[in-house]
Amino acid sequence: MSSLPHPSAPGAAPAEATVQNGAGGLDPSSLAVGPAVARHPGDTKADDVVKVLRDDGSLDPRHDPKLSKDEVLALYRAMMRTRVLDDRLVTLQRQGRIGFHIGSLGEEAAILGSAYALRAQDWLFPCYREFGAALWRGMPLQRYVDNMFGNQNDPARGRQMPDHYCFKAAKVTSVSSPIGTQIPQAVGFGWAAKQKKDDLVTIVYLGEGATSSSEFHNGMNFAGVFRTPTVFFCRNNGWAISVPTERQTASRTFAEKAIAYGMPGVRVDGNDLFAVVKVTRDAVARAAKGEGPTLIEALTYRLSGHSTSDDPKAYRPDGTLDPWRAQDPLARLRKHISTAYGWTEAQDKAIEAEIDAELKAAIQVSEKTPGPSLESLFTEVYAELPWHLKEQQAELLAGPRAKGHG
Amino acid sequence: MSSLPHPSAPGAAPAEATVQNGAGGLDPSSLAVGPAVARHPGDTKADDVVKVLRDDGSLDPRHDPKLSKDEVLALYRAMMRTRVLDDRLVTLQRQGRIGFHIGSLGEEAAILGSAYALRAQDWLFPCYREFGAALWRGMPLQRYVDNMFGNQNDPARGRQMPDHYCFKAAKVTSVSSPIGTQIPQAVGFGWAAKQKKDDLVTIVYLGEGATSSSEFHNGMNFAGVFRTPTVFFCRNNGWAISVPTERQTASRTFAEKAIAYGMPGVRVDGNDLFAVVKVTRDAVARAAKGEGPTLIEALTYRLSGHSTSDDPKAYRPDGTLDPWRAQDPLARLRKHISTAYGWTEAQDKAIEAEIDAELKAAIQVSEKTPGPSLESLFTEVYAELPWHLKEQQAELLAGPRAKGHG
Amino acid sequence: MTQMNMVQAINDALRFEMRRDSRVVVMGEDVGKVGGVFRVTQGLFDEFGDDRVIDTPLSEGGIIGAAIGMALYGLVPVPEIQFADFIFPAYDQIVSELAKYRYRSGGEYSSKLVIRTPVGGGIRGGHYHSQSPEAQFIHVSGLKVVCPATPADAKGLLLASIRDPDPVLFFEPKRVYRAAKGDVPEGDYTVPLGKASVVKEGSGVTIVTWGAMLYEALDAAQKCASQGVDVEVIDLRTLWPLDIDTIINSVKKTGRVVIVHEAPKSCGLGGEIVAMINEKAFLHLEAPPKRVTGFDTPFPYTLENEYLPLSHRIVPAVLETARY
Amino acid sequence: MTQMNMVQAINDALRFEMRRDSRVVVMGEDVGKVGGVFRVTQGLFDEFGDDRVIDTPLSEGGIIGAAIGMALYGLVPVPEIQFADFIFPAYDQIVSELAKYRYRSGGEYSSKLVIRTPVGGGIRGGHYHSQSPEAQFIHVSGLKVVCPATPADAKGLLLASIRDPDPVLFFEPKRVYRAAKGDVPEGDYTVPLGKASVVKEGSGVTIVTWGAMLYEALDAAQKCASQGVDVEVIDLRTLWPLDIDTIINSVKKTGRVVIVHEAPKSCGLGGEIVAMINEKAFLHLEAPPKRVTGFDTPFPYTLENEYLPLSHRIVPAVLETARY
Ligand SMILES: Cc1ncc(C[n+]2csc(CCOP(=O)(O)OP(=O)(O)O)c2C)c(N)n1
Ligand SMILES: Cc1ncc(C[n+]2csc(CCOP(=O)(O)OP(=O)(O)O)c2C)c(N)n1
Ligand SMILES: [Mg+2]
Ligand SMILES: [Mg+2]
Repeated sequence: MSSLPHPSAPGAAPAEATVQNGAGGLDPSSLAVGPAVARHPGDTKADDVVKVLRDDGSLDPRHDPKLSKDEVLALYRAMMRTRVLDDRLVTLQRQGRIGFHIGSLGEEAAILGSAYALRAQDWLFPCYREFGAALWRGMPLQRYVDNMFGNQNDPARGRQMPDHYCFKAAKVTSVSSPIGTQIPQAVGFGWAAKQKKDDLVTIVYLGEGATSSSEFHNGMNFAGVFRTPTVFFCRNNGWAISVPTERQTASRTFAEKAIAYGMPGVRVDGNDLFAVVKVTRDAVARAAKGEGPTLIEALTYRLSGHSTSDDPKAYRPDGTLDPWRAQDPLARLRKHISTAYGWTEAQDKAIEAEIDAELKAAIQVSEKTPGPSLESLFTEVYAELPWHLKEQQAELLAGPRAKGHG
Repeated sequence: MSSLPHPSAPGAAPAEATVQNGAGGLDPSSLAVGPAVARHPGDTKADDVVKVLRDDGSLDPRHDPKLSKDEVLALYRAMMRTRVLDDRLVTLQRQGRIGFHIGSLGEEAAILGSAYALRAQDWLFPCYREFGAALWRGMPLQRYVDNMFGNQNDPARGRQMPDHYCFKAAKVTSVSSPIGTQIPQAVGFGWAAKQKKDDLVTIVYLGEGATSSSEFHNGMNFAGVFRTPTVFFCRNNGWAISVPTERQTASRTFAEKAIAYGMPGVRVDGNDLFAVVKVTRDAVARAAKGEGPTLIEALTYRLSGHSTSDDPKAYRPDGTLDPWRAQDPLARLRKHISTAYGWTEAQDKAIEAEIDAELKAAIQVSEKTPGPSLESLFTEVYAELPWHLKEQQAELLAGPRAKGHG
Repeated sequence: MTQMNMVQAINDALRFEMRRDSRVVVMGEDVGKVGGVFRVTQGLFDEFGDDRVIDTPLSEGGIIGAAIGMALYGLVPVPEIQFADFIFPAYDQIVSELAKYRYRSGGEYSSKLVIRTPVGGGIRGGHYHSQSPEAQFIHVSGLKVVCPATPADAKGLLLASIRDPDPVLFFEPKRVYRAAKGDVPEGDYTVPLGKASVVKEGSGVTIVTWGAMLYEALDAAQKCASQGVDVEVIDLRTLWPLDIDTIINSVKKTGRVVIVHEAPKSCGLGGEIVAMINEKAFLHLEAPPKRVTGFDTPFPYTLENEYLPLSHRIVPAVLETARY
Repeated sequence: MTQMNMVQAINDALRFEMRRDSRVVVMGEDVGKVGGVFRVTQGLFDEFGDDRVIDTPLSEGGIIGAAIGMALYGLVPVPEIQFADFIFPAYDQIVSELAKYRYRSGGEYSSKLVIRTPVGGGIRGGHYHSQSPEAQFIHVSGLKVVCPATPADAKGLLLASIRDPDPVLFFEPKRVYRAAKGDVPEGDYTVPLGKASVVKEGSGVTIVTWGAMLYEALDAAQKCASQGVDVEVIDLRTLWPLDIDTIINSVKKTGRVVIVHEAPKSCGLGGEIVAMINEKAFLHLEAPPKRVTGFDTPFPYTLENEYLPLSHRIVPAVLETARY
């Protein structure tokens, strides 16, 4: 049994209850159940949590994915980029220049490490905090910023909210707000590839809150039964808006849910880039070998509010974040690269300046770009415009404009 | 680890993978996963399956619920009654006198044993095969038969198909066709009682196919989080219409799914009345003590087709049933009572005659009873008839009748 | 009377009824400590505690499924669905179970809930934070559907909904959550279900609308007045069963009608109202009933104000109908 | 041409297209070995194997969610929902995802499925084996909805649906699964989506209907003829986007229209058609358009034939409309 810090560890836990008790010892009325996993950085120290990056910045060789210096620095840069963009986009929203942003402050190692572990042919089904992953896979920043502004260059023609991107060239599917819907889709996609003997794996991102959704159950169950090449990457960031993990499940961990679907579940320190790369890579390899799906629970923490619409102070005293701030994935990685590669603050500043410059340029273009055309309100509902949409389109074009329409 | 007969038992199974491996030993890519549980009576011999009634008709004292002779004979009679009714209702359907029947051939011990384990104040949320349980709790046979005929005395006014009964006086809620919907309802009911400090437990019946439904996940998850007094009674009867258990899940057992929700899961020989009483009673006691929900997997077998609409020969060669026929719950119990209490075939015949007589009488009344009134088509959609239903009701009453309407 | 916005009025109604009736329970995602993402349930957690103001796991199917069970027990759950767009994971429980429980048990059981949910556009929410799915519930027999436009009606209709024996979908027009302000009676106050309100009388053209679009209709009415068209504006308030008499009486007077709603046009409630008017006032019609609605597309982000049937689109429709 | 019933015609279409196009995959509960509870997919498992004719776990949400993913990959899934009544657990995937995928990605992606499902009454199925939920999908922009009435149309429309670039809900009227027989072209055969069929010409009253009710309309037409009313019967075939021209042309000719459908009346497709006729042929109307439909109640078991809009209810509606 793991050494998870359960305040009142029960006598017999459910795993043992069903799997290990012989009939002789079984008495359902004595099967106490442990509380849900607590959300605390200490959890990431549990024996069953894969960890590589030590507090002192060195790497535990047992699970070291053996990234080259170039790889590490590139990933560090990508994490920095994600963080700087996040910060600037929040500011833009506060200034009223974009309508909304949902970021990944504190979750950069989980997002970049997992995206990095994919092969070129693999497909990524995002939740909504994964813009860093999409950019890593090659989504142009301009494209992303156009989506944030919802202008006419946005490939989705300003139809969706900010942070609802997609990028087929990099095998990133379309972000959608409803929680969990992408999960069985990722399973079906990989399943189809498997039927066609196409060597690809799908990774699907979800928050721990999404494990409560029906679609998690559906996706996991189909993946198990049909042994699809799917990696379920659950960012356990402690919160679903204001709802803490204890309110999502009574299972001791989220990884444990894999048992219900006959697949392995793995817990990883989600603020440890190396560990995340390692477990995701292994899961991708398993899937690619035809051994089926894996559920990964990455223990991390949402350092920001849920989105720019949220004020976390109403439910989460700021002080409670301190232990997690000490686990900041960027700071931890920085410690490693400063020891291992002599990385300096000046280099940080240089990166930041570069990112600011590229973002500024992108914003300048996006902000000047007009909104989508009126016609585009009606296209792509169907492959071709049916008569009733032609009529409605004509009616809109002929009618007066809304206030403030350019 | 259990001694379940897994043809190719894997090295590390998921339960161990997540719960027991320390970080040192964890390598996700080596986590092989076992196949889904096979459907074979041999499974009920696994160490983790609670069993009391031995092949020779004697009782294993370790889990013996210690039923009195009166109790055993009453339950035997109730199981017989269920079986005889089942048989006669199928005949009625074949004769075209009723439209449909969905029975419980082979599952009588699971259904009666679990219903018996409830206390008077407990509530029963049926799936659709539990007419035996409803009758046991006091639903009048006439009421049940009126439902089968859908006549004007049917409390549901012939609005639902046969076998869609309810009986509030005995705390039996309303059968509904959509799979799984009753599950979170049972949870919510018990949860409400808990909030009101009302000492009651709900039991909810489901087939193993229903574990794939969204509502299973929702109900189990809410029950776990809110520690509701709920007993999930899963009749694993091997089939969901034509779909075998291997197609429902890759988990090794259905009981194991409890782990995902932080509650105990128990497997029981579902054709062993004593074992079923024991585990259900324990689960009810646990719930009543405030210790939360339990998932029970009762291993049994659907000896008939799915319903009168189904012809199982298309997917299940008749010969494959033989091992299960040998596990017939009534035959096994009969062996026990003939040894223990000198039960004779003549007594069986007497019971059968009694049941035939009461059924015949009930059918005679039901069949003569007219169909529901035209007015009743519109009542109880709302508590009071709104204007549009008044209009539609008047229109129907004023208009011509359908062919064949009496 | 106190001046309140709609959020405050709904909060006031919930608080009042929870004090009065211990069976009333509020549940949903984020409704507890934080008081809901729109702060409609703010303060209730502190006053009534975790047993009656319940933060749930992230599952609408679970919320409604469990609430149905609570209602069968005898509680009166008032679950919140965070946005109407997220009601669909619970659609099966609502249409197959909630709507039919009384009917299918011959009245032996009933499951009475009030599902509160913010509806409609106006907050730049794009596809999934803007929809108006009332027609998808009206078509399902057994549900009542309510959508207030003013703070006072919000309070009065919510209290009536909670006390009504039937399940109610209570749609809250989020565009005017804070913008709609007005006097709200203190204490106990109900507005009967099934009664529309003639917000402005007129003789030329009838506008039938509800929710946030009421304000657009009133604005349009004013603009039409300056063009010599006297508009009557009906706020349905209860969308189902609707107040047919008020509509028909108005149409008999004006002979001309424009229906305004945010939801897509096709198979929306607007079409049903046109069909009803045909059935009940055919010979009174002097112009074809017109619909000004959301388009038959998903709800857009940037072009939100072109999609919505705002005043600038209502005015020409009314004038055309008046001059037909 | 071969004489077939509708089950055979659909089976033939599926088999034809699966042979022609290896991307086509059939999936659902019991569709494999046993060939579906109505035997529509019989024999496909033996011919195409487990990878293309897939028995799934019991979860409609999972079936449609996974099928959407398969379609994104490039397969053409044809999932079966065992009864239309059980489509609601998949409603969120259908309305939030399937219907919007192309739009929300600006055409970069599309998810094309044909969801086959038996619909309507006539088999004594009670509440949950009899419903006709087309309006709940038509109101959602982005879906096409088809419902054939004859074996030939079933084949032709199904092949057209599978080849159409948009997602299609393909409703199969189970009441006439075996009762509807007719000549069906062999081999490749499509019937274009969006085109209604004038099954019987007439000059007095137009009946607009679809699915199993076509036969009731035709029966009613015959009975009305003997009373001197010449009825035109339109079978919509594609319910959305519908063939407005055929309807309007007929109404311009007859000035009188009766719409017949099984689904409940309120917010059904019938109301939408009335509203459209008002918009496009108001001055041609000589009588109020009438609807003969299922009632606004759950679908009943024993009184099924009183609930359904069968010939005996259509006749008086047509006569009344003719004599208005
Ligand atoms: C079906 C549905 N219900 C509710 C919401 C509103 N909502 C958006 S994000 C969120 C919380 C998600 O939490 P989690 O899955 O843990 O992801 P995280 O935001 O923490 O990354 C909620 C409730 C939604 N988008 N979809
Ligand atoms: C949501 C839904 N989908 C499909 C069906 C059709 N159906 C009725 S029973 C059944 C199989 C149920 O199997 P299981 O849960 O194992 O119960 P059993 O019949 O074996 O007792 C199916 C697919 C349904 N009733 N509801
Ligand atoms: Mg989270
Ligand atoms: Mg079963």
